[in-house]
Amino acid sequence: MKRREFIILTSIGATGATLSACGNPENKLIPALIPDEEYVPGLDYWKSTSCEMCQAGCGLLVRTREHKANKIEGNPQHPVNRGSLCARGQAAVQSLYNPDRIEGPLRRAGERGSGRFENISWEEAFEELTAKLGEIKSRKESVGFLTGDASGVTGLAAEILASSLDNGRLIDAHGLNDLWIRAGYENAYHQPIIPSFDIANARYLISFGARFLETWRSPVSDSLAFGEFRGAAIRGKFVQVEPRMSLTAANADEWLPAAVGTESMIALALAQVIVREGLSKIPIQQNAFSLDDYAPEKTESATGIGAEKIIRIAREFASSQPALAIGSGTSVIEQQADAEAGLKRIEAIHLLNKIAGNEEKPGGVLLPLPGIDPFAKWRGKGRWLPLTGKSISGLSALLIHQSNPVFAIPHTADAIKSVPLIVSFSSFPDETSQIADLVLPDHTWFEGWNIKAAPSVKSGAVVNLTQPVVSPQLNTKQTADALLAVARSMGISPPFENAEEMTQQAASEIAKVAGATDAEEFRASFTERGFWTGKPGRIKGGSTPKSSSSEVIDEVASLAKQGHASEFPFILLTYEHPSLGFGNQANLPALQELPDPMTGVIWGSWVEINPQTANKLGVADGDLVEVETPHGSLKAPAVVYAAIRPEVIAMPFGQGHASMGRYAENRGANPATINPVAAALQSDTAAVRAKITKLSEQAAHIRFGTTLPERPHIER
Amino acid sequence: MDRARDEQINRDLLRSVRETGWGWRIVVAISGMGLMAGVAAFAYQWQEGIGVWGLNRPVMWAFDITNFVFWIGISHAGTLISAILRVTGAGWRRPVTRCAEAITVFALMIGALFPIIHLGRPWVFYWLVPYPNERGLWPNFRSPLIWDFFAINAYLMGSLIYLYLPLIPDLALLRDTSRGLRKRIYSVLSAGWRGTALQWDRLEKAVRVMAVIIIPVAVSVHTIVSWDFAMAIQPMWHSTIFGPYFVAGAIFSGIAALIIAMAALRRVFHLENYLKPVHFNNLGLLLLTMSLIWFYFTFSEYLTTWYGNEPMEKAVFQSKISGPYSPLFFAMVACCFLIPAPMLAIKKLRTITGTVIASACVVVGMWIERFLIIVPTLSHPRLTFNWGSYKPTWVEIAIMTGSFSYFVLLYAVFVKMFPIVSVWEFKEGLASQTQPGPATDKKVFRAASGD
Amino acid sequence: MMNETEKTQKPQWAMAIDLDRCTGCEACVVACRIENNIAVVGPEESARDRSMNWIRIERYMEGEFPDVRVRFRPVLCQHCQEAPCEPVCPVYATYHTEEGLNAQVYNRCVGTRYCANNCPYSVRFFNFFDPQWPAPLEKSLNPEVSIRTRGVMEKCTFCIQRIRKGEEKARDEDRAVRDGDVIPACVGSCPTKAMYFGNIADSNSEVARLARSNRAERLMEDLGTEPRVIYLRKRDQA
Amino acid sequence: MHTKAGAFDKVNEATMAMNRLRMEGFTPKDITMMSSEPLPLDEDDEKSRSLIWLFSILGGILGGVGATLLTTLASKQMNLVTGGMPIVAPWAFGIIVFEMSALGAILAALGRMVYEARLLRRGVGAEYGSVVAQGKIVVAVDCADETRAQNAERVFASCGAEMI
Repeated sequence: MKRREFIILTSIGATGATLSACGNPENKLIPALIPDEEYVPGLDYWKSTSCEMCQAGCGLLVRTREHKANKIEGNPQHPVNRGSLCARGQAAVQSLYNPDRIEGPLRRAGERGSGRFENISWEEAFEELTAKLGEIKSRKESVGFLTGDASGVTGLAAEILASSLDNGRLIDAHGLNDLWIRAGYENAYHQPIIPSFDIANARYLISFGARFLETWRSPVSDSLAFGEFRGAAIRGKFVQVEPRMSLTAANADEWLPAAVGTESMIALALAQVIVREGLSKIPIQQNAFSLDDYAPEKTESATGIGAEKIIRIAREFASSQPALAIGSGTSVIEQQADAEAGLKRIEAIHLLNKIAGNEEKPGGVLLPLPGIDPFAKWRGKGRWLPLTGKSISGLSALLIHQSNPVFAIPHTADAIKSVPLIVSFSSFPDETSQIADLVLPDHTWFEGWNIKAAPSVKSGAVVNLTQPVVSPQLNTKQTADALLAVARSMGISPPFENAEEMTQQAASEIAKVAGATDAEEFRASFTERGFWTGKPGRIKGGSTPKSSSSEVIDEVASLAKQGHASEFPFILLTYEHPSLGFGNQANLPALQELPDPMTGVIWGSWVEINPQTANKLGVADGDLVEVETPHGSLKAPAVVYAAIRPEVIAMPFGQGHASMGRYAENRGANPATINPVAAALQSDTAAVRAKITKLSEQAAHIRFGTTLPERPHIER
Repeated sequence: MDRARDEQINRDLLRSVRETGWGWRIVVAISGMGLMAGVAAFAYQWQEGIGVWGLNRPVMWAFDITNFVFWIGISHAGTLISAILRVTGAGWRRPVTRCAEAITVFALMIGALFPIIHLGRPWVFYWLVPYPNERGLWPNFRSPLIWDFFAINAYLMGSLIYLYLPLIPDLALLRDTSRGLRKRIYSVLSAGWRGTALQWDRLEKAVRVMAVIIIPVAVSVHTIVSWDFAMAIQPMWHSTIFGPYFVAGAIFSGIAALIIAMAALRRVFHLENYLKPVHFNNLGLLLLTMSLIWFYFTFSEYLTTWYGNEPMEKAVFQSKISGPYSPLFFAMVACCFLIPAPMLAIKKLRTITGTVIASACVVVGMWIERFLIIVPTLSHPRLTFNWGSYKPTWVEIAIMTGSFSYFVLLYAVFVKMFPIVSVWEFKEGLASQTQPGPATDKKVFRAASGD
Repeated sequence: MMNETEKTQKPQWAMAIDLDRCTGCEACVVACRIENNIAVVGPEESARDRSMNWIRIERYMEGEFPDVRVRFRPVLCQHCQEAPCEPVCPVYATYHTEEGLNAQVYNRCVGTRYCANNCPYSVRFFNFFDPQWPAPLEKSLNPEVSIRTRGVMEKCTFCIQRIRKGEEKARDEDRAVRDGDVIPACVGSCPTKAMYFGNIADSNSEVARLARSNRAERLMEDLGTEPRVIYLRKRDQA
Repeated sequence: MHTKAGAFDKVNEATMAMNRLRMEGFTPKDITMMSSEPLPLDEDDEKSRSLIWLFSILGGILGGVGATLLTTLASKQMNLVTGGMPIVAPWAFGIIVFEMSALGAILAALGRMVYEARLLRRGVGAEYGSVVAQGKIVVAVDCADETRAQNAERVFASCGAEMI
């Protein structure tokens, strides 16, 4: 970034003597525009931006020197992460400097899927794209825009470009997951909100499958809260209910390995005990559940958790103040193909909060106003659809950005491959870009602009600014800029020149909400700090209509395949990898070599099997097994894992890339191929029936550390 | 003096120097190739990094240090044994000493290479040497590795001198019976030896002094090698028994190596009249003694660990007794005790073949012992999360092969250059036997001939 | 011998880790890798147990289903005051600084690996090969931390580069170092704020306070290594 | 002055020759006896006393002192604390002192032996002919004048020597 260089002095120290000698107060971000001639080599220049490795929206300070970013720290002033940062965020510099980035625009040279491309110029790329879109428009055919950045600049640019076409279809890569979560809370709280939970101040916490220390919603923010929860004068007690012990459950004081899909039964059993013993603080009106059916004595055989334990925990929950129950947004066993039942479960979990009477109280459930949409002023031009089989059917062109559906949701791959024109904006040679006709590589978020609302925190709404910390490293272009350029050549005049202008204008709108008198000053401070936080307000303008939860229910029903227990005796859980996520981070070497905290596995996939089960199947730790579900099968090495129910096997997402650069390719297996519901919902708890067979082949199985009395993989 | 017999002795004992047989050539060719393989493997390691070995975290030492300890152990064959025999005046030692002392020198030379080979950056090995330099940098004299440096140097220097001194009269003999380039070389090496009564007297005195000094040095060398481990606080390393345990093990493996070398020399150079069954019998008895001592030490070592039941020690113990290292452990016990001890104890089996078989077992067993001292401890660090295992690569095996080949090659070349049985000492032994009268007066050359 | 008065004037760096807060999330592990240019060795080398983590989360799983307990413990160089690794080094490549740090001099290291063998905490990592940074990944390297070549040992330095900057800053401001001047990468990243770093010689510092806690323990105290990393036991055990 | 030498087959012949030579007035210094193996002769009281033992003790002391100085001074120069040990660590340095003492003793003994045995000197040893290598015993005697030379020759002849 040559035009703007920000030096930011921060409380995290380590900024160099000359800067601290300026006499500026600490804990304040001091902006300074450093023209090239004033740039001092050997000094650290700290720049603020926002993390886009997940949806949590942590604030970052990036340390740069000689125009190179070399370290990311959490922004100490940012209300979400308060200076802390997770493993993914720490590793993000390796995406900027990834050796396998796509260096410039490409046009397919061989057969589709052959992986042969030729280099073209951006002018050629735009010309070709404009011409093809023009043709499609003239034929009145549909063009799809699939993006993982629907709420950011790309989404708005896509809306603008879509408005220039007659049949533009906007598809949100996170749409299903988003809808699913929203629908759950809407069921529970009868309001279109996503509540936040005051874990820090709770004294009793029951989590139903929410891996809030790893992947759920906002891991850093929740970890900070958990630290306070643990560090408080009266130490909080934490109970985790889930069939397979995750890192989060490992940190619980008590782990209740309830059978898959029975979390809600546990919740209702707890509620039943509290109500029947008259421990509830507030009167419980009759609700959708007939609680007596869920008495712990009646449900213990189904859940696998003894009644005495439930009664004890119920009493503890009722007697601890404040007590809080949180739950994963999804909980569904696919065999039942009953997404509605899953939604009902969220309601059951939150019944406990109602019984505890903790709404809008410290240590309880906070129901914030809906967050700010920075682009509200320019909305209303399109409706975002979730990524489903339906939403990608019948397209003549599909523009794909920040999404890798061929890998992440493999059941959409055939539909995508049948689209005549595929344009990928991927920065990396992922599976989807490999079948594209045109590849127009995006900047990484270290090089581009964006503005987004982060999930609200206790103190209020948060709007994050992502801004360039280094100049573009390769011949890439920010996708929003590219879409606007195409829109202009399609004959419309967008209200913005580029993404930078979009963020600046959006910032001016936020200034109004914030009540800033001087918009210019607000923008300057916003740019320095990289975020704004305050009381949420509504920006005048439209809003993007959201789809209804019925789309989720329909999609799950269409994807689910019945499998019979006699043929598929096990239940497979597929979960988000703590660091590799759903596979988007698989090309970062630091994360590939980061041991999974529970199993120690690095550089590969694994299947967790209970020792009893493994014994029955004759499977030893490290043996290669085949996991088969009604949807297909895959091979992965077994990890004999004590902390999982005997009828359950578990496997993380994240690996199994056929293409995505040297670090990700041909490593492990992708469970999305055998559990499409979980893949589509991006859910940890969508289970599927499965069977396991031991194979005689050797598995590539690498682990860091062991706790076993003798290393099982001595023979390598 | 019997001229004919004298000449016969000269002919027999100098045959190895004078004649070059096919057996010798084949041995040199094979060992030369083995050495080349080892050198090539080391060059590869130098070029690529020590990662071409099978080492890992936590097993940072394995074959390298095993070989180091093994060779230093073998080196205790010669000087120590010959010094003890000399000091105690064991007459049967005469045909044996040089053969043993040569083993010491070559085994030490090879052993001393391993600390260099095993370095991550072998090209800066000289940083371990205390030499004055402009940066004022010195090695850390508190490190057992520096003790090793001093001990091995002292022992190597002492052993070389101890090998050389009794060689001088034989060098003079070679000088006087050869011509051309060889004569010139032997002239230089024999340092003007004339065989005057004064020279004989001083030689005897000097050898006696050496013999007395070299014994504590030899003991200290293997003690210090054992301290490389005993100074560390790792389970089953931090043991006070290690010093004597290692010294006993060293003498044990040293005698075994000596018996094998003697048998080979006897066969190749037809020294049947010089290296007689009685030598093998005596050395076999010594080997039996050492085998018993070895068993005693090993038992003490394992018993205290087992009885103490300290968890970290016990983990290492278990891995050896019943864990992945147990096949090696029981192979070691068989090779060091169960097989050789009965063989050597039964007089009928204590033949040349018998002692050689027992010795071969002992050499293998003692190599395994060193491996089992190093690797199981390292693979079971205190924090069990870091337990590991080890598997050698071809590079380590090639370097080890190279070291064995180098030893054979050095020995073969030595035999080609110098009489492997001390000519004058042998004659002296005969003389003291045939002329008992005056010989009894002499202190050093007290006669007790081997025959 | 070290001048005693001089010694007391120097800050004595120490770390405290609250095991009750630590969740084992491993943010510190990556933070350390990026800050200290720790090489990623790749799958083949990792399979040979050569991956490097100056700080690692040790996981101990006990019991059988359903009564499984898991304990996490971040383990890094304990900066022992009586460090077993130091005297065994033949070339002084590892020694003790006046600030109580266990220093590792990469340039001087010849690679005997003796220090690693004598470290009871297994926190020393050896460069079996030269590290690889496929272009342009080398641009992400921290210019303040040297890249280690093959054949040398490396380990946690308590982020010595940050310590130097913090001390420099305090000196510029003509004051003693205080809490917050030095924040090692792992401490800074910790999402539960389970790690504390500071001058244990200053009895008012947070680490000194925590070191006096009744939950304070040090790893393998019985070995007499006197570690500078203080662990605070989980409160359910206290 | 020239040297006369006689070669003997038997030890007692050579001894006899030497005794007779002495009776002829030759000093032990004039007479040199050379053999290919040490001869079981009586202790020669005229032989100078050997100082090899003394020298080796002195060498040992020298080596020990040198090692003490080396370890102490070098460690003080480095002045680095390792493992909480003192800079000058007698327990550890003692090992080096021991090794260096032994080495000093060995080297001093070697040096003294070389000196006393008159090894490594040019121009001596010409008399040592191939006859010695063949196992004969050579007695050489330095003769100041012709008369003495004749005396020596006579003695040799009488004892059955082969003249060289």
